[in-house]
Order: sequence, then C-alpha cells, then structure tokens
Amino acid sequence: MQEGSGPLAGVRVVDFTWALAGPGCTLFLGMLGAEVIKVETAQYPDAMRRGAYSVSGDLDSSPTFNSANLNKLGLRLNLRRPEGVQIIKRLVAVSDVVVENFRLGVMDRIGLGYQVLRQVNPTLVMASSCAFGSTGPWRELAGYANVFNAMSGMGSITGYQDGPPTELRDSIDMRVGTNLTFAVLAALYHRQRTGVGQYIDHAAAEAITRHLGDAVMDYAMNQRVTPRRGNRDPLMAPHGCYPCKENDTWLSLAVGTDDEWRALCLVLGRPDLAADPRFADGAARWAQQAELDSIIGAWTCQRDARQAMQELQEAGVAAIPSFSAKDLFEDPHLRARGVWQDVEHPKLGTTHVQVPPWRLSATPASVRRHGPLLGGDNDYVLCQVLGMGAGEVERLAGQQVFE
Amino acid sequence: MSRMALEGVKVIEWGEYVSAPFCARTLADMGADVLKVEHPRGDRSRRHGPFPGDVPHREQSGLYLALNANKRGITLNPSKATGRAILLRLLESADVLVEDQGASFVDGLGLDYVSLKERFPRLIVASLTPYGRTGPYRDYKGHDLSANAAGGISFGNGTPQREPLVVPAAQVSFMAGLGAALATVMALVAREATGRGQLVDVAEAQVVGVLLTGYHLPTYIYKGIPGYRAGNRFRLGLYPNCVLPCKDGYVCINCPQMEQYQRFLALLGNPEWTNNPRYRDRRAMTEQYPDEAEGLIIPWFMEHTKEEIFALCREHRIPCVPVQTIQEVVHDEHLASRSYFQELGHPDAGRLTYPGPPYRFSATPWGLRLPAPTLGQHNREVLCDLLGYIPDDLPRLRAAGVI
Amino acid sequence: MQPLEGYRVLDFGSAWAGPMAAQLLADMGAEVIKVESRARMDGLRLGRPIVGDDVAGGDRGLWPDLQPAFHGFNRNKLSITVNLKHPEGVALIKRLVPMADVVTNNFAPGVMERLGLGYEELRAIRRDIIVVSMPAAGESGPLKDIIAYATIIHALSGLMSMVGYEGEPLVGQLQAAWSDALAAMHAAVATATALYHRRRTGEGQYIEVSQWEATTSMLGEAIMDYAMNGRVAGPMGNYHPMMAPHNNYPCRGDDRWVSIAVASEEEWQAFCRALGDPEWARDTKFADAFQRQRNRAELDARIAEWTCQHDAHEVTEFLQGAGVAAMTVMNIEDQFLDPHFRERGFHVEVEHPKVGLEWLYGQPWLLSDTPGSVRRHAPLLGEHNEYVFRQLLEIPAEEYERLVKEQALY
Amino acid sequence: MTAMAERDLLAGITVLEYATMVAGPYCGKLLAELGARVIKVEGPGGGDPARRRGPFPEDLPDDELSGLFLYLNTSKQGVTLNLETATGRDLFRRLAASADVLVEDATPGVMAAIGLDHDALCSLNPRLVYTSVTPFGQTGPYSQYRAYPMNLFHAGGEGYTLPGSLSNELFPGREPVQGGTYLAEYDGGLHAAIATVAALIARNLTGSGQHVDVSKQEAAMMLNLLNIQLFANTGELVTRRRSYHFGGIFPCKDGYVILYPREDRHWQGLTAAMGRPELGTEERFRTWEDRYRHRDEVNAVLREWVAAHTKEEVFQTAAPSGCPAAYFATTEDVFHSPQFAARDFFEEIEHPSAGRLAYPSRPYGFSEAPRSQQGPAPLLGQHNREVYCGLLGLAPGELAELHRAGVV
Repeated sequence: MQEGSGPLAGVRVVDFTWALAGPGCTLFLGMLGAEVIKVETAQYPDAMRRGAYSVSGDLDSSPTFNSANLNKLGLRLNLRRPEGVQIIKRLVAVSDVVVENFRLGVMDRIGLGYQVLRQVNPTLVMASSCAFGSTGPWRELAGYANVFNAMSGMGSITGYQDGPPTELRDSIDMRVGTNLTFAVLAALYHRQRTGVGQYIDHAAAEAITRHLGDAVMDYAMNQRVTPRRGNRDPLMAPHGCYPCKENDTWLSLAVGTDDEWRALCLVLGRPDLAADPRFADGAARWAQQAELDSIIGAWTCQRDARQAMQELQEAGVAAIPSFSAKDLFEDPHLRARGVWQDVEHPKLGTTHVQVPPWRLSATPASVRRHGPLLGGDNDYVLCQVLGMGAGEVERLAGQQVFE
Repeated sequence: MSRMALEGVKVIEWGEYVSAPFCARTLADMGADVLKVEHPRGDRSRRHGPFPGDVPHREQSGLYLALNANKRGITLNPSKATGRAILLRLLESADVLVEDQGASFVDGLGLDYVSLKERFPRLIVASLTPYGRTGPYRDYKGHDLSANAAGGISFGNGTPQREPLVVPAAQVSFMAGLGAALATVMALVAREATGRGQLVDVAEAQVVGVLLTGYHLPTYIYKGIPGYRAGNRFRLGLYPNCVLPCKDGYVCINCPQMEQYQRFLALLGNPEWTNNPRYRDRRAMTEQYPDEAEGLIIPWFMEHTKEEIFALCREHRIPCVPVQTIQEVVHDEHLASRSYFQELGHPDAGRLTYPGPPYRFSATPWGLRLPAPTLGQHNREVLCDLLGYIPDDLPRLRAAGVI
Repeated sequence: MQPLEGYRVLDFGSAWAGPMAAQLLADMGAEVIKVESRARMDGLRLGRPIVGDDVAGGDRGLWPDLQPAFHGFNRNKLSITVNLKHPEGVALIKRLVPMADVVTNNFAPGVMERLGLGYEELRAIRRDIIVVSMPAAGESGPLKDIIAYATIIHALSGLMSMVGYEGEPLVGQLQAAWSDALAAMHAAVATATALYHRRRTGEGQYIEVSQWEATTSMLGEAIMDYAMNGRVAGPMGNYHPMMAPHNNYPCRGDDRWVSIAVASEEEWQAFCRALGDPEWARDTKFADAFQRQRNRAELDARIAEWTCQHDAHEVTEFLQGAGVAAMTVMNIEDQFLDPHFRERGFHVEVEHPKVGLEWLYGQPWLLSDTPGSVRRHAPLLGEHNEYVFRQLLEIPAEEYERLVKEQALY
Repeated sequence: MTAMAERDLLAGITVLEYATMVAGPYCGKLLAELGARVIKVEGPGGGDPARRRGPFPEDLPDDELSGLFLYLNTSKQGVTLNLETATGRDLFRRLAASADVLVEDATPGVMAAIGLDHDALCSLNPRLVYTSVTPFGQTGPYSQYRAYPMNLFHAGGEGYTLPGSLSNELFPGREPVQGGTYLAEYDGGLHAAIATVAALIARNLTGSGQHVDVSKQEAAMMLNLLNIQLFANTGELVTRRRSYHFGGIFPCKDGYVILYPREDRHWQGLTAAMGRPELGTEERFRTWEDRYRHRDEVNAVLREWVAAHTKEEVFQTAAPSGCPAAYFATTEDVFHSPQFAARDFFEEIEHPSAGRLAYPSRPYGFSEAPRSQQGPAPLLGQHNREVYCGLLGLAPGELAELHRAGVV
C-alpha cells in the first residue's frame, strides 16, 4: 500500500465512522498520511454509498462517498459475529487511533468500547463524537447536520433579516469532523511526547457553537439575542451581495475604511459620492445603506461578476463573487494553486477531487488513492497487517464473518 | 461650597501634549466645565510618562495626569465628517474652544474662527500654535524646543560655547498655556460688554519671547549686545549672583544690595582678599573675571552643607538658599505648613501627589476636583445623554474611527 | 473697546513681578495708577541706567525716568507720588480706594496691613474691591519673610535643580526672571477671573499669589515622577523622551545655533532626504526612534557636522520646507529683525518724553476683537499727580500745593 | 509546570501569534486552551482591530471590552510591538528565536519585505513551525486580494447555496447570504490549528519545523467538498433552489423547528410520537418514494402539528423517536441550554476590566487531560514587562524608552 509521507506517516487509524461528520475527520487524518482502515458491513454500509448519492445504485459507485473517503482502505467485516469483533481487537492492537460517531453506547454494545480496547492497546487514542457528547440529558439523541446546526445556534443567526432561520448542511458535518481532527491530533502529539493515550468525548453541537462564540458573548454581556442580518454588518457599510449581469450571479462587496470607499467611488465613476459628507465616514455610510445598496446594485448588474471583482480588487476594494461550485471548478486562482487533482476510481474512472487545504512545505499532506470499495482491502488488512493465513481467511469467510 | 469664578463657562479643549491642555486645565481649576476632545488614539502625552514602576500604561502617564485633572474627556476625530458634525454640535453650547491642531489643518476642516464666527457669534477660540496663525512662519512645524529657540530663551541658557539649553520640563509650553488662559479670560470679560466672541491667537514663541526677553531688549537696543550665555551666573546681576556647589549639593546666592554683600563677607570672617581693590568692583568681578571671583568663596561653601548655609544666611539676612531638588520641594516644610501639595485618587493610577494651587482666592476657591479622564470615559454621557445618539450607534462610530 | 476698559487699578508693585502684573491689565485697557514715592523708589527706576553711563557707580542710578526696563513694565500706566510714611499719605490713598476696582502689590507680607491698607480696611471702604498680593513665598509659613529675587525662587521651587547638561555639574541659572513673569501672569489671570466673577455676582475678594507656589505648580511632570517612582529629576540638557534628534546644533558663524526636532518616522526620512541621504543615516544605530534615542550623542555629532557648514536661517528654511521642525536659536537681534515677529507686533515703538523713540516688547497674545495695546509711554515719576488729586479727587489747589510742599505727595 | 498543567496536551509549546480579528487568533486560542503558552503580538494604532468590533457591554465601545476579542484571546499573554521600527523587528526575531510556532496572517509578501518571512526566521530557528493563514493562500492571482469575512464566506462556495429551503420559498430569487457572524474565518482558524499541530507532530519525527500555508478559501471549500465535487464529477449544480421534498423548517408557536423524517423508521417514530401512529404505516406515507409522491400532504401534517406546539414540546416529543428533529436555538437558548450546562460547556472567566463572564469552552473532553481553568484575554500590552523584561531580559527602564519611541 502506498506509504503516506505526511506528518502522520506510520499512524494507523481504525475507522468506524459513517455519513459525513465522522468520515470528515478520518479523511483529514488520511490526507495527513495516516493509514485509515474503514470498517463496514454489507447490511449497514455507509449511507453515502446509497440513495441519491449513488450514480447507478451500486454501493461502490457513489462519487460523493469517494470524495469523503479518499485514501481510506475498505475492510468489510460482520461485527455481529464474535470472530469479527475478535479481528477488530487484533487490528486495534497494531493501530494507534480509533474514531467512531455512532450514537452513544453502540460501540460498548458490540464489545468494542474504550475500556475493552484500552486493555488491547493501552496507548490507544479513541475519539467518539455524537450529537451532544456522552453526558447530559440529550446524550442519547441522534446526531445529524441539521440537528447540530439548529441546536448550536448557527441556523438562527444565518438568513435574511426578515426571513426564517437557515439550514446549513454538509458543511456543518464537515466542521464537526474538522473539530474532531484537531482533538485527535492534539492527543497524538501528547502521546508522542508522553506515551499516554486518550479517550476523546466530542460533542458536535458544542463544536458548532464555538463558531458563533462572539454572538453568544453578546447574550452573556447584554442578554441580547443576535438577529439574522442577511449580508449586512453591524459596523461596516456598504456591505452586501449585489446582483450581476448573468442570471443568479452575485458579487459580495464590503467597504471597511474611508480609503476603500474613495477607491469604490472611483471605480463606480462617481466622484460626487466621494465628496458627499453623507457618505464621508463609516458611521455616515451605515446610516445610508439602503441608498448605497441601490447605487452599487445598479453598477454591478451591468457587469460580469468576475470582471467586476478584478476591477474592484485592483482598486483596493474587497469584492468577491458568490462562487458556485461551477465557478470554483473553473477558477483560475484555484487552478494556479493546483487545487484540483485527478484520482482514478475502479468503477467511476477519473474523478476530480480537491487537494488538502493546508500546504506543509516539508511533510506535505496528499490524496494518494480513491475511496475504498466495500471490502476492497480485506486481503491486505487480514493477511499483511494481521498476518492471517489463506486457510484461516477461507474458514472465516465461510462463517459469513466478512458479509 | 461657594460658587467658583468660572462656573457655567463651557470649554471644549481640542488639544494635545502641554500648552492647550494646560490652558484648559487653568480654566478648569477655576470652575470652568472643560470637555477634553481626544483623537481616538489618545493624547500623545499618555505615552510620555513618567509611569509608576516605569511600566508604560495609557492611563498612568504622570504628565497626562497632571495636565488633565478637572476635565471630562471624550474621544472624537473631527477630520472625519461625522466627527466634525459632532464637534459643531458640541460648540453650540460652548463658550470657549481651545485648540492647538495647527492653522492649515484646522482651516482645511473649516473649523477655524473665521469659519465658525457666523454660526457661533459668542464663541471664543483660543488657537495655540508654535509661532502664531499669521506671518511667514504660520505653517512652520514647531515643538517646545522650537518655541524656546524662536522665543530667544535658549540663546541665554547654558554655558558659553556649549549648546544653548531649553528651559526644562516643557516650561515654555506651560507658560504659553497659562498665557492663553489669561487671554481667554480677558476675552470672556470683553464678551460680557460686547456680547461677541473672538479669536485669541497665541504663539508659544511670542508669549515667552515677549514676557521674558523684555528685560534683555534694552541691552541690545542701547548696548548692541544681542545676548550671551553665562553658565551658572545671572548675567545682568552684580557679584555674587550665581549657583555654586557646596558640600552636599548646590546653593544659589544673589546679593544685589551692598549691605547684603557686606553681611555676607562678615559671615566669611572678612577674608584677606576683601582688601584687594581687584575684588572691590562687583560688576567687573561678574563681567570680566567671574571664575576667579567665585573661586574666592567656593571653598567656604564646600565646607558647609546646604542646611548649614541656609540657616546661617537666614540668620544674617543674606539672600542665599539651597537649590532644592524635587524631593526636597515635595517634603518642604514651608510648603507643607501651607498644605500646598494635594492628593487625588485615579481609577488606574491610584492616589498620587499633585502640585497645589498657584493662587488662593478668598471667595471662589481653586479646586482639584476630578482626576484626569480615562480615554473616552465620558463618550456615553456626551454622545448619548447630551447629543441623543443611541448606544447602538457607538460601536459604529468607534469602528469608523469617529470616536 | 478693550477688555478691561472702565476698570481702575491701584498698583503698589515694584521691581518686576508686581509692575508686570498691573502692566498686563493696563495693556488690556485698565486705567492703572502706579503709586510711587521718592522716599522709597521702585528699584527698576534705579536699575543700571542702560541708557546712559552709570556715573554714580553701584546701582544708585540718578535718572529714574531713563530706565528702559522700567518703561517696559510700566507703559500705559499713570504715576502718582504719595509718601506713605507721611501722616496724610495713607489718607490720600484711602480717598482713592472707592474709585479703584483692583489693588495690586508685591510687598513682603504685612507691609500693606502695617500701612493700614490691608484687605479688611480696603473692603470696609469698598465692599467689592479685588485685592491681589504677590508675596515671594506666600503670606504664611516659616519662610514668609525670606528676601527673594527671581533666582532665589527658581532655587526654592525646584526648577533650578533641572537646568543643565545631562550628567554634568548643575548650571542652574536661567537668564530670565522666570518666576517673576509667571507670578505676574498668574496674578493677571486671577484678577481678570475675579473681575469676571464680580461682574456676575457683585462679589470682590482677596487673592494671594505666592511666586514660589506659582513656579512649582508648573512642575507637574517632575513631581509625579517623584510621587510615583521616588525618582528625582536632574538636568537633562535638551533631551526629549519622545523625540530624537532633538537638540540645538552649531551653525556657521559665531555662537549661531539651530534647533531641530524630529517627531516621527516620516519626519526622520524627510530629514535624511534633505541631508542628501548620507551613508551614516542608514546605520542601524539610527534605524528608528528608539535607536536614535539610544545613540543620540553620536547622532547629534553627525548632525552638527552638517549644520556647522550652513547658516542657521538657511537650515531653518531648508528643513521646514522638507517638513521638519527646525528653528534658528534666536538672540534678541534675530527677533528684532525677524519679518515674522515684525508682522505680529513682537516689539512696539513708543515715543518717550525723556528718551525719545524707544522699542518696548509688544503684546504676548493677539485678540481679534478687543486687542491689547501700548497706548502710552511709561509715566514720569509723579506725572499724573495733578490729574489724580486735582481732577479725580477734586482737591482744591491750595490744599494740593500744601501737600506737595509738605512732601505728602513726594 | 504544575502537575495539572503537565498533563495539558500542548504543554511546553510556545506560540507567537501575530494575527488579528478571527482566523489567526482562533487558531491561537485552540492551542492556548490545550496548554500552549501563546504570546499575542499586537501592532500600533490600538492593537487588534477585533477590540473595536464588539459586542460591548451596554454598547459602550471600549478597546478592553469587545466580546469578540475577549472570546478569541483567552489564556493568552498580550504584548505590543511595532514592526515598522527596526528595533521592533529585532525584538520580534528574538521572540521567534525561542518560539515553537509562529501564527501570522499578514498579506503575502509583507513579512518578507521586513525580513520576517519563513526563510529568514527558520534560519534563526530551524525548529519553528511558521503557519501563515490568509484569505487565498501565499500564491496565485488572488493572493493579494482583500476579503472581509463575508467576502471569504462567499468565496468558499457555501454562500451560493444559502439560505435555500423555506427562505427560498418565501423569497425566491433573493441574494445568497453569509453564514453566522465570521463563520469562514473560524473555519480558517480551525484548519490552521490542525495544520500547526500536524507540523508539530512531524517535527517530533524530523526535528525541524516547516512553513504551513493555509488558504481560508480552500479550507471553506473543503467543508463544501460534497457540493463542489458533485458538480466536478457529475455536472449537477447545487443552488439555493435545493429544498426538502418533505419535512424541513416549520414555524412553531415560539420560533422555528426542523423535522426531516428521511428513513421509514424516522417517519414511523415521529408519527407515533405525534400520537398519530396510523400515519406511520399508511399507504401514502409508507416508503420514502410514497412520502416523496405525497410530500404536500406529509408537509401539511407536519406543519399543522408543529404550529400547535412550542419548540421545546416539538423537540422533547420528536427527538427521542430517533427522527432528526431540532429547534433553531437562539443565542439565548444556547446560553441557557440544559445540555450545555450539564457538560459545563460555559466556563466563567474573570477579566480585569470586563469582570466575570461565561465563555463557550472546549467541545472535547480528554480522559487523561482534565480541563484546566482558562485565563482572561490580555489588556493591550499587559504582559510587555513579563515578556520583554522577563523572557528577553530587557531592563524595566528600557521598556519605558521603547514605549515612548513607539516600538512597544
């Protein structure tokens, strides 16, 4: 198997995660060079392999599953069978990290809780993430992105001023996975120095609330509920998202200083605005936002979003289109930074994936392989990693241990 | 408590460092309601020190605390449109504006007297600049050092052939501030009769140059002597009129009258050299061979301490006193008997000793009432309670650099 | 119209502090009557007769009307001669008091009281009178009777302890009567404030200005440093904690100097450019304000090498043009001939009956609507006895002659 | 190092943070929370502009009371330093020489121009992990572009898909919106922290530090990898018109809830909890496809039931049934959440000026590293003496000189 060259080269992760919150974490660990072995069973394959995500209904041909599980190896194992549980214990004995995001107690019920695995591998780092953490009145509740988003407070502060709250979806799961990644890395660093393992109890909703900590401080200080503001800012103006020439294309534009305001007036060809005391400083502009929004909107709707961005940025004004996935896939800046990488997939052929978002100069992160086929790496794991003979594998297969 | 002399007089101080703040402080000490307008970055004297324990702290600079007691303070940047509008609203209820922002800068903002006159006919504007608002040096840059130079003061201070010295501790700026306060009160008295405000153009160099070199002007006009340095001797005096070292420091002797000089010689035991005619002409001794003359009496001084010399000279009514250090001044018995020094608490700097009253009024007492304002301390009181801004505006005004 | 028009001041001051205080009021329009006497002449009338040679030697000048310094501090005033030692002298003064708004003096403590002209007596005559006394060390305390000249007050106040070059023996002396001018200004601002108060409340009062305390009250920075850190301020030359370079530099010619102060990084860059970007200026020793401060001795030496090749005025114009605060260290002649100061009336020309055309110092501050001015030359001794006693007090001619003959008016 | 602190995961690490606003400082906060010593360097002109963003107690702006600053800079030491001065740059080099990590967010090229880029500092301190976090990374045509938090959020591709569902029905065709207050900045800071710890792990193996270039845009794009790579690999473009077929956001008596009975077991659990078990197995709603075909009726049932209940009632009834159900908590609900309280998620910290306030603390517990009490955010320049005199050995008098010269 291709040896990772990243910071976690030589680290082996036993991955019980499903959907996106958990897999996001092991995706990053894999990108950092760890060898991630994703454990699945045929009865309960990862949800991303099925449903709307799969192209042809085949469990191994979901591009979305591939994106979220790059670099990972596939171990198909029936955990209802004691032999399956036994194999996991032998695997954990030669691994460093276990990550899971089932509902509370599932791992214990199948005999693979931390207290058990700790006996097998005393320096193990085990990370458990569920909706609200392993303690507290809501510990039993199922975790989904829309639950984390709503209960964390993020949904209530996103959306139009005069509209309902907003559901952020996949990105919320990925934020939970990213938070978990940081915790695992911190534990691994500590283990490197002290040899001490950890059990990490991660709460998804709390992780999202951390990303609106400033809004919560307003309540702590002033008992004031942060309202939805659309694209507006409490202090800066103009500050919004303006329609451009093509249908459903938009330009986000924000002015923070008087110099930027004067630069904007220059680009708009409106020296009169630059001299008008009604707009001469931030506080004055804020009071005139409605008028400013119409003036700017009138200018942007005659221009292509990308061309407007260039013109404004060259003058020193912060303006970026609201990029769609299409815009990003074709974006010259991202192409120049080599963000897109082609990965061959046995069933999907050439897939386009994003390279890791952090560029480490000495020990780079990498995408080395497509996502796993269901059970695609059983031989490698059982024979090379666990040293099982062909006969033993045959015998276990007969007992549906690998169903 | 009886009324203070300038009670009800509203002063806006738009000043930094020494001269303008000392002018406003002088008016505040006599009861004027002074509001100090500071640029959001704070008065530069906040950075000057001295600081308790030499640990710099924006609210604990000794120079700032001394210059700005008895004032309320807000932050405001009149070069921003909204800042200028707020200043104009504050001027509506003001009797006096004290400013030292520089002629061209103030004119550029339309905040000079000529621009304000129509709207505020009763407003008195005390404008302090290094060289004055008229004349070729109008827009020349200047500091305390420059006012000492143009004022003709430095030329006379220090040792012949060595570089001329400033009067220490920014005293020229302090005196200019005092002069501006005097001129401002004159304008207030005039306004009681005329009903009109006016411009008070105070040039720091002119205040000291006029009041301190008036005595030297005739020496130049009639003797053609443009001035010279005389080290430790007071140039126009008769011997002995100088500062001499003694056992534990320095003393200052000045015996213009013959009887005083004879009593001094008697104290020295009428030494042999008094018979020498060369040492009979006191003016020649000062102007032609001062070092030789001083050499005659230095030995006596070196045998005595400051204390001994002072006691002997008081007893024999000889004008000779110790050169008191600041420490001796702060602990001086005479000043203590008049309870000259006063203490005042400050939220950050704690309880400190401040210089006391320069004059004592029998009916309208001088008072050390308020500690210097912390940066923007009265922003809410002035902007919200007085001018009607809602609290929600304040963060915007702050972010826009207006307050 | 002048600010103090209509107010009358009785000025018992002598030498510098007292007379200057009343003169500052006179410049602003007050009618100031200087009360003098041949029995006890104002020292400034007797100072060195700078105008003519001092035939008598010592300081017993014979020409009381020729001293230009006296002319400076007593212009705009009227002069009466009243011998306060004469039994009728004080009575004459008391007859003047109802017409006087202000009485000023800088006698030693108790002198006015002994003359029967203490505040209580004056208030009995005129309820809302304002009396200003300027005792050198104040009216109370163990040193209230100290004989004091400007230098003595400089020494006691703490100001003198800071005059000198960094780390060298104390120089101490300031070539100007600093504390006299300060006391005069404090007395003037206090008087004007008291007049402002009286106009609104009808309440007069007594004001005591201790010259010593007036001087110490401006040393806030040094006092705070002692209060905070027990540190005793000493002489620091032209050092400024927040600016470097900041000093007076030698120029071409005898005893010619220019002051240069750089307050920001931009000004330092402008200064270097103005000097033609010399190699030494790019040394890390001068790379920012902290380094320049640390290496200020060497920095000053480098700058002096440049300034001494140029004339002081030249440097001033050149550096100001580059946006750097430079200014010639002016002597009296520089000031006298300077176009800027001429335009601002730094000195004024006055016709004096005995001396002819003479130059006096002008107004220290310019008021646009009710400016101060020099309206009259300094009075000859007793010049206005007629006007004050004959016209104001309406003393009949023969009684006036008697008073003169009996040296009550002497 | 106290025994407790020794067990902190990042004990012994010294981090120099020269960054402002959210991303860089959030990275510093994450490291400080786990025991790293973080020295925050603030420039002239009033330090970190976050001090002026607020929120402020009673809206009274004060550079020491900004909620954003207080939250992002807990447990840090604060010093002031002016890198426009040569002496300031020297002091910065001396700090970097003894640091394990530098987190900086200057526009690419700025640090190089003053001799403080990675090459310069790593020759001084080869073990230094030099993390740069900028809107668009160190290279590429947009590297010099300006981006405030809203611009950045829209640059990451998620803005284009929001708000969607109920908002899109109410306001079709309206503009895309940004997420939260500084969402993409927090994301950037979190990714910077990941990369930094990863580099520290690598250093334990290789012995040397390295340069970490984090593009906040690419971090945001990684969080939206499914939508972005869905288009890249299938051409299907997710937009704001995406909405639930059935279930979604419904107004209730006192706010909004979200119900999403995707799986059959969810639907059966929910309808049973609603007291209408018959709907669970009814022909129209039995399978996902049935519910999709009769989605209007499904939504009508749910809308009617939700409208008759408070958000607490809906949550307490629906969530235990296993069906994805939640209410849109306001910051008030979050602050008073019984669940967060049970886990001591809000930690009280005493600040010299702001007093005692509750702060959202770390969302993960470590079995072998119990949570240590966090410290307050620093006052501007509060630790100048401790760091410059203590750590670098300057004399106290020198500190006052540096202050007057505008260096600190």
